[in-house]
Amino acid sequence: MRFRDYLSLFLVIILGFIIFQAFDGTIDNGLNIKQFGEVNLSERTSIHYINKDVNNESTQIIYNESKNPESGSANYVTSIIANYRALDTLGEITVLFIAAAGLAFVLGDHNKNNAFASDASFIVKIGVKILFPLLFLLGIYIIIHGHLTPGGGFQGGAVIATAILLKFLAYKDYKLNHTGLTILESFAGISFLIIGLIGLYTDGSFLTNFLANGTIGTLFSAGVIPIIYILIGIKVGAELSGIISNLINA
Amino acid sequence: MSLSQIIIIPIIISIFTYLISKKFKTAGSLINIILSGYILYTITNIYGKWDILSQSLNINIMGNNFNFILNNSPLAWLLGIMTVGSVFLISIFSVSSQKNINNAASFSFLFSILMGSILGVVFAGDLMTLFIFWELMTWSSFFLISSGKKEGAKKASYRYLILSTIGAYLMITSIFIIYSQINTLEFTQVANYLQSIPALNSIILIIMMGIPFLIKTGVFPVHVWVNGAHSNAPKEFSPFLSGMMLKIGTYGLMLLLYLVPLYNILDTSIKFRGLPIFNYILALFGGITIITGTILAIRQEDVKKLVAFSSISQMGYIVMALAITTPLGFTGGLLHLMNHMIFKTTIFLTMAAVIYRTNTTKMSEMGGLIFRMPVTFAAYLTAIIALAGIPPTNGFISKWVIYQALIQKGYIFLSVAAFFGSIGSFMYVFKPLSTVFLGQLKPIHKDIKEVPFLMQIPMYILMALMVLFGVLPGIQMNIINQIARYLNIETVQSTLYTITGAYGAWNSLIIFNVFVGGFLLALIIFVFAKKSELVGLMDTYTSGEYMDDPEAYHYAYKYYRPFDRIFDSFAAKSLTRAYDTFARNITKLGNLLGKTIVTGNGQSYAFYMILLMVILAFAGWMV
Amino acid sequence: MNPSLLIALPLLISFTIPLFAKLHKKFPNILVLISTLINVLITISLFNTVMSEPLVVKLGNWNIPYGINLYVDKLALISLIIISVLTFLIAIFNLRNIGELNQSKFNTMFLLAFAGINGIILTGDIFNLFVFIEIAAIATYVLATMKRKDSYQAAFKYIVMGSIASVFLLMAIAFTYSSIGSLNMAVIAKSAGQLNPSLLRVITLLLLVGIGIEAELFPMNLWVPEVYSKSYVGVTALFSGVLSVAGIYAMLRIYFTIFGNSGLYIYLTIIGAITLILGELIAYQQNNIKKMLAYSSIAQMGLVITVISLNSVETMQAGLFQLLNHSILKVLLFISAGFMTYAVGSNKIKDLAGLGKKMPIAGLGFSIGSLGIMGIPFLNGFVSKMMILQNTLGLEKYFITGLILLATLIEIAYYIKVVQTLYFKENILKVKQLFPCLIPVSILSLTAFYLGVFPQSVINILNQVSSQLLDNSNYIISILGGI
Amino acid sequence: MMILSYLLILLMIIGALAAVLFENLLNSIISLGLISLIAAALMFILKAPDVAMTEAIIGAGLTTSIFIFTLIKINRGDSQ
Amino acid sequence: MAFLNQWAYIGGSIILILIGLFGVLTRRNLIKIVVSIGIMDTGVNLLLVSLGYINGGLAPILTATNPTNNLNFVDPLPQALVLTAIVIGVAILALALSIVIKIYENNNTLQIDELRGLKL
Repeated sequence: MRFRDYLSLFLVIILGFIIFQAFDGTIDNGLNIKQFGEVNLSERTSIHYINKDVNNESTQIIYNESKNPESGSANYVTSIIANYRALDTLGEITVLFIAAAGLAFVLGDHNKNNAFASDASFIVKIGVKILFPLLFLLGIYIIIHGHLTPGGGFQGGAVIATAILLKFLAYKDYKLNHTGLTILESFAGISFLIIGLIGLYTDGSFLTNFLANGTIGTLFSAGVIPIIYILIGIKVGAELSGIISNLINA
Repeated sequence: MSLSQIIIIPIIISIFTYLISKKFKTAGSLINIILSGYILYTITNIYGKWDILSQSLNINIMGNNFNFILNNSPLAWLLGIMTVGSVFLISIFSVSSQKNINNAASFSFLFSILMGSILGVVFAGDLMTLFIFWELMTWSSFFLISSGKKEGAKKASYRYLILSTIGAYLMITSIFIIYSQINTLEFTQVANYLQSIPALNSIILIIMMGIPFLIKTGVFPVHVWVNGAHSNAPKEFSPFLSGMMLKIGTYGLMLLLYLVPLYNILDTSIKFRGLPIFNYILALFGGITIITGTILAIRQEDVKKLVAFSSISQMGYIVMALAITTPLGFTGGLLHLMNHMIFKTTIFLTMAAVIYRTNTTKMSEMGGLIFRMPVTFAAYLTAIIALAGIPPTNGFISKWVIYQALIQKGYIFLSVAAFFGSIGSFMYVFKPLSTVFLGQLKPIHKDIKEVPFLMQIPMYILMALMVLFGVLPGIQMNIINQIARYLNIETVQSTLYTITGAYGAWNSLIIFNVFVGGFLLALIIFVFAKKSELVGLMDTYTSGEYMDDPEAYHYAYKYYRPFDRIFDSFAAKSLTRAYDTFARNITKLGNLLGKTIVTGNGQSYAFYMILLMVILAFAGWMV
Repeated sequence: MNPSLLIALPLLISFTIPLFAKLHKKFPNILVLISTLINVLITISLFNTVMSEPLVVKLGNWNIPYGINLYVDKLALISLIIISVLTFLIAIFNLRNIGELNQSKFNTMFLLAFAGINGIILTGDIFNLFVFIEIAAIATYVLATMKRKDSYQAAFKYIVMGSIASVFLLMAIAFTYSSIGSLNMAVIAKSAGQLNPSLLRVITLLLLVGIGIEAELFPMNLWVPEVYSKSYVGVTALFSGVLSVAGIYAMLRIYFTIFGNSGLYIYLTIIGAITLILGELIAYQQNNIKKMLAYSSIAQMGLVITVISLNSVETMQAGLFQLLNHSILKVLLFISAGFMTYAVGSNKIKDLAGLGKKMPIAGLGFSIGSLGIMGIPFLNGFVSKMMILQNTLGLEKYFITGLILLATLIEIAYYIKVVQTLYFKENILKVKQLFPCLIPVSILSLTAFYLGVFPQSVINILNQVSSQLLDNSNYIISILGGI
Repeated sequence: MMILSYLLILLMIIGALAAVLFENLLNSIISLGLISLIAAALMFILKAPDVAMTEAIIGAGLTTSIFIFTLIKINRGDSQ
Repeated sequence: MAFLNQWAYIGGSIILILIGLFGVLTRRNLIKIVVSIGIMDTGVNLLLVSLGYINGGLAPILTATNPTNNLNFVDPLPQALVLTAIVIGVAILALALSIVIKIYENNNTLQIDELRGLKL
């Protein structure tokens, strides 16, 4: 290791001490970072997300029974991502869009030679033949049940991208239709924004959940959340697989 | 007739001047003639109407409501009319002299802006107005200088700008310090404030405010810009630069010396022969300036450089005289200020005429132009007679008064400096006379003609003025006494042609008659005596030696060599080099920093980032 | 008009660009023009509303502290107007035929960066701020590689520093949320006073680094000169004139509105002073014009931060006015310099000799820009410089005044060299014919003159802005209601 | 359960050190994937199934594969 | 044990971040630098999640087994944030890697000492 390395090590350690200064909750002067596991939800914002009483008054929410709860998603994380803090998600998919487009731009012209010298073995091909549709379906399932079970647009999209990745691994000259990908991405993004703008038009506020929420816990519930998640799924899947194919064919 | 017009109109007009003279080269100068003529008329009209405050432009600066206060005082009037007059003459001159140069448009554009801003400076009624127009003046003159053809123009103007900017920043700092105390910048109130606070503080403030004026005046430690700027500026601009711009600095000094009476502030502190030490130091600087300017002027081979240094030394006279705050000193300073403006403008105009014809400024490349350009010669002769201070021209009178003032106070060193200066001025003005005009005509200059009539007009006017003021100094004394009364200084008593000094009076009529008689006598002798015969200029006898550099054998080359040898060691240590080294060191420092910090290695950048966090964290704990 | 459109429409249009990029070579560029123009109109339409009272917009109709909210007050509105107008002008500049550049991708990124910058200004939620900073950052990472070939290394440095910064930002957000329990800036501002001081110090330090990247503060700005000099001029102008404004805005929000704790301003003062002096000294000996401008804008950022951190209404207003002038003039400088460098095909200052006569408009633009920055009377730079001097002296901060004067002197020294080279030298190069640069240059120059002669209208607004910035109570009240 | 999580954290830190200190690129990439995987497990223990899923798929799966593709590109460049 | 119980997750994730930072500061290979950035991202994500944990809390999803909202759920908000953060992180990584590839194509090396970054 060079001298610089030792210096940096020293510096990083000091930085660590500085950061740990943030945790000295021992002397109780003012607000501190809560100890691990000692969080009291009632003094945090998210209690309202859990009780779903941000706008309307607090009521007991019961799985499969209570009708039209606020942002009626059984998965609280989903309801936060796709509804309470939808703007973050919009920004997030924008970031992904930028990354995909940027990567395509940086790596420049496609359809040079593939990363892999030769096809994979016969076994792998068969395996992929079987696995690909299953993974694809799994992805779609995760996307659609995003508001009920763990997972959602991102995870499902990623799964779909993984399926595509398998294709690439198996077949040396497997190609994706990039114009199709672009159209998918743009379509998903545009319709996300249009949903938001419809909300602006109907309820006078951008990204409003303007559909009926239905019974919590059922498939057709939670208003626009499933739609948004499907769009996110399409976009994430398209972009991730675009990234992969660009990397492989660059 | 409000003062604001005569300041704003030139600045507005200048744009149209530019646009028009883009098309027609000479139009710019013509417009400037009309403009300055109009303003000349206006200013002559407002003579005597002192103290008409016109708070015209209500521009809002620094977020708090501020309006330009313009104030018409005799002093301002004097400088204003000098400015406009010289602009008028120079525009007449440059109508025909600028036919064949390509940046005529920008010249007339900047020139009229410059006129407007100088008028703004002199008529300013408060410090902020003064400062704003001061800056405008600096910048427009900077661009004028750097539009000079010569190679040194850029460097010289650069030096000029940097020095002026340093000065301007000191000035604005002190202005704002004053402003934060009393919420006004009107001259008289500032003067009262400066007298009310402890002497030390007010001295600091005054020094900060005075340095830009010293820089513009070209006093000794900060004179480095003058010669470069004068010699490299466009030939039409150097007359104005030397004749007027330097005087504006003096105007500022006068404000400090008389409007903010330093002797009131410094009465408490130490004195030197009844003169506050501060004033004495200023006068001392004036004396040093005289000597430096003289010595350096004598060494020059380039005629414009020579005249530039001569104006440095002449400004030394003015500063010295003004610094001795006696009535005589004041009078002498102002007289010399006007006269120097007149004859220095003349000299530079004649030089411009010579350059216009010969396209060179090296004295050793000219000679014998008297046969071709008699009018120019006459003008130059009169001017140098005035500069050397020989009756019956105006130059003598002002120097006489200054000597009176010096002797009255009995300042040995200053008197020595003054006498040295005037002896030296004989030497350095005689050099161009004999080398440029006298001697024999160079073969290459066989067929040059006298400059066109338009360029002669200003010379005639100036010659007339020099003799007129030489004979009737009372004309100048009149306005000077008004100024003295305005600044409540006791006046020097004088009639139309007499001035009463400390030791006896000066009567110019008698002297004039004597000189006319002498002149006639000389003329008769010259006509009837036997003429000398001419030999070829270049057939120097070298006994078969190969002559590698014929110029070196020209009699104009190293004209005063024996004299110069005395001062070689002195001239060797030039302040200019010191300033340049400083600038180079700044570059080196920047280079070093760049190399050490901006290494081009992203990791070290991140490293600095973390380092900064750590440092700041500790700083936070300290505080 | 609803401010959320300021974010939504650019995003929408930038998503559509890839679809229609095939139609015509200039089509994406036209779309960018339209979008920025729309934003200009929206911001101007907001003017009267905001001047009367700040505008708070709920997103998704969720009650304020729980959902995300946008917040537009005078400061935000001014920044928005600056940003959208300047971006519009830069977009006009981009209309020029720019060689092999991939128009579709370039304009998409440009517009996305614009959207991200708008989001930085608008948002009232600290995590949302992070997201938008990331959008702007990543879009600019891509833009930084536009010149192909030699720009990749610069971009990589930018990415490395940027991702460290984003990690720190995220940590700061995590600490904040865990201690205060909300992400809404107003709520944080309300209870920031009760924060454990050492925790507060750590959080602000992390945020300082996280945002200093965008605000071009030393040493987070060390990527700037390389990226500037290696990337395309339109991008550089965006960085220096627009992104830096957003960075400073975020800095102001964090340090003055959210953690309005005067004990922390010493950080800003130190950093600002270092940035100022280093920037000027390094810029002084550059022979590459784009690098010179880059270092000069670094120094300007340092100046602004130094002045602002003195924590009084007057200095704040002076600093904001300086920021406004700097962004106008710097965009003017970059655009005109861009035209000239494009014409001669070189970035060396000495190669620009005599271009002032060959390209009168660009030359005039450059000289007005530099004269403004140097502070000639009747140009906006003069006014802000005077304000800065007066107010720093008024606070009797003589040392800082001295620093600022020294820096300005050096600045004049190197700018004037360029102007002299432009005008007082003869050039031998053949100059290519160009797309007329009249529109952006003339608009910017006229603005500079206008602000120089009649600054009062702007200064009045800035005065209210700075008094609002210095006590965050009205921010809290206008968002959370009278609590 | 707790003990398991502590072990995992320890393992994760070791993996991180390995990833930073290994000279071989492939090893460090693999250990990065390992870190993400452990992190996913920890997140699952912390009752964050969504995040765990995402971290597992994107962090461990896609990121690693992207790295490996990059590596392949570069090695191919070596061979050429 | 109580100490571990309190500090294991938070300390571990912060140590992870610091290790990544160390890597960024010292590794001489561009890909290693990107790897270190990835480590930092993982660490900060884990930190966010662990700051939202509640002892004995449930996963923040209403299911048939834990059907009502007044059960003890862990804080869902940090998890939402982390989802966003992960995606952003992978985006940055992909971009950085593509640039690395380009740098390699141009300079044929990844050692940061051999890359002539432009000075000043």
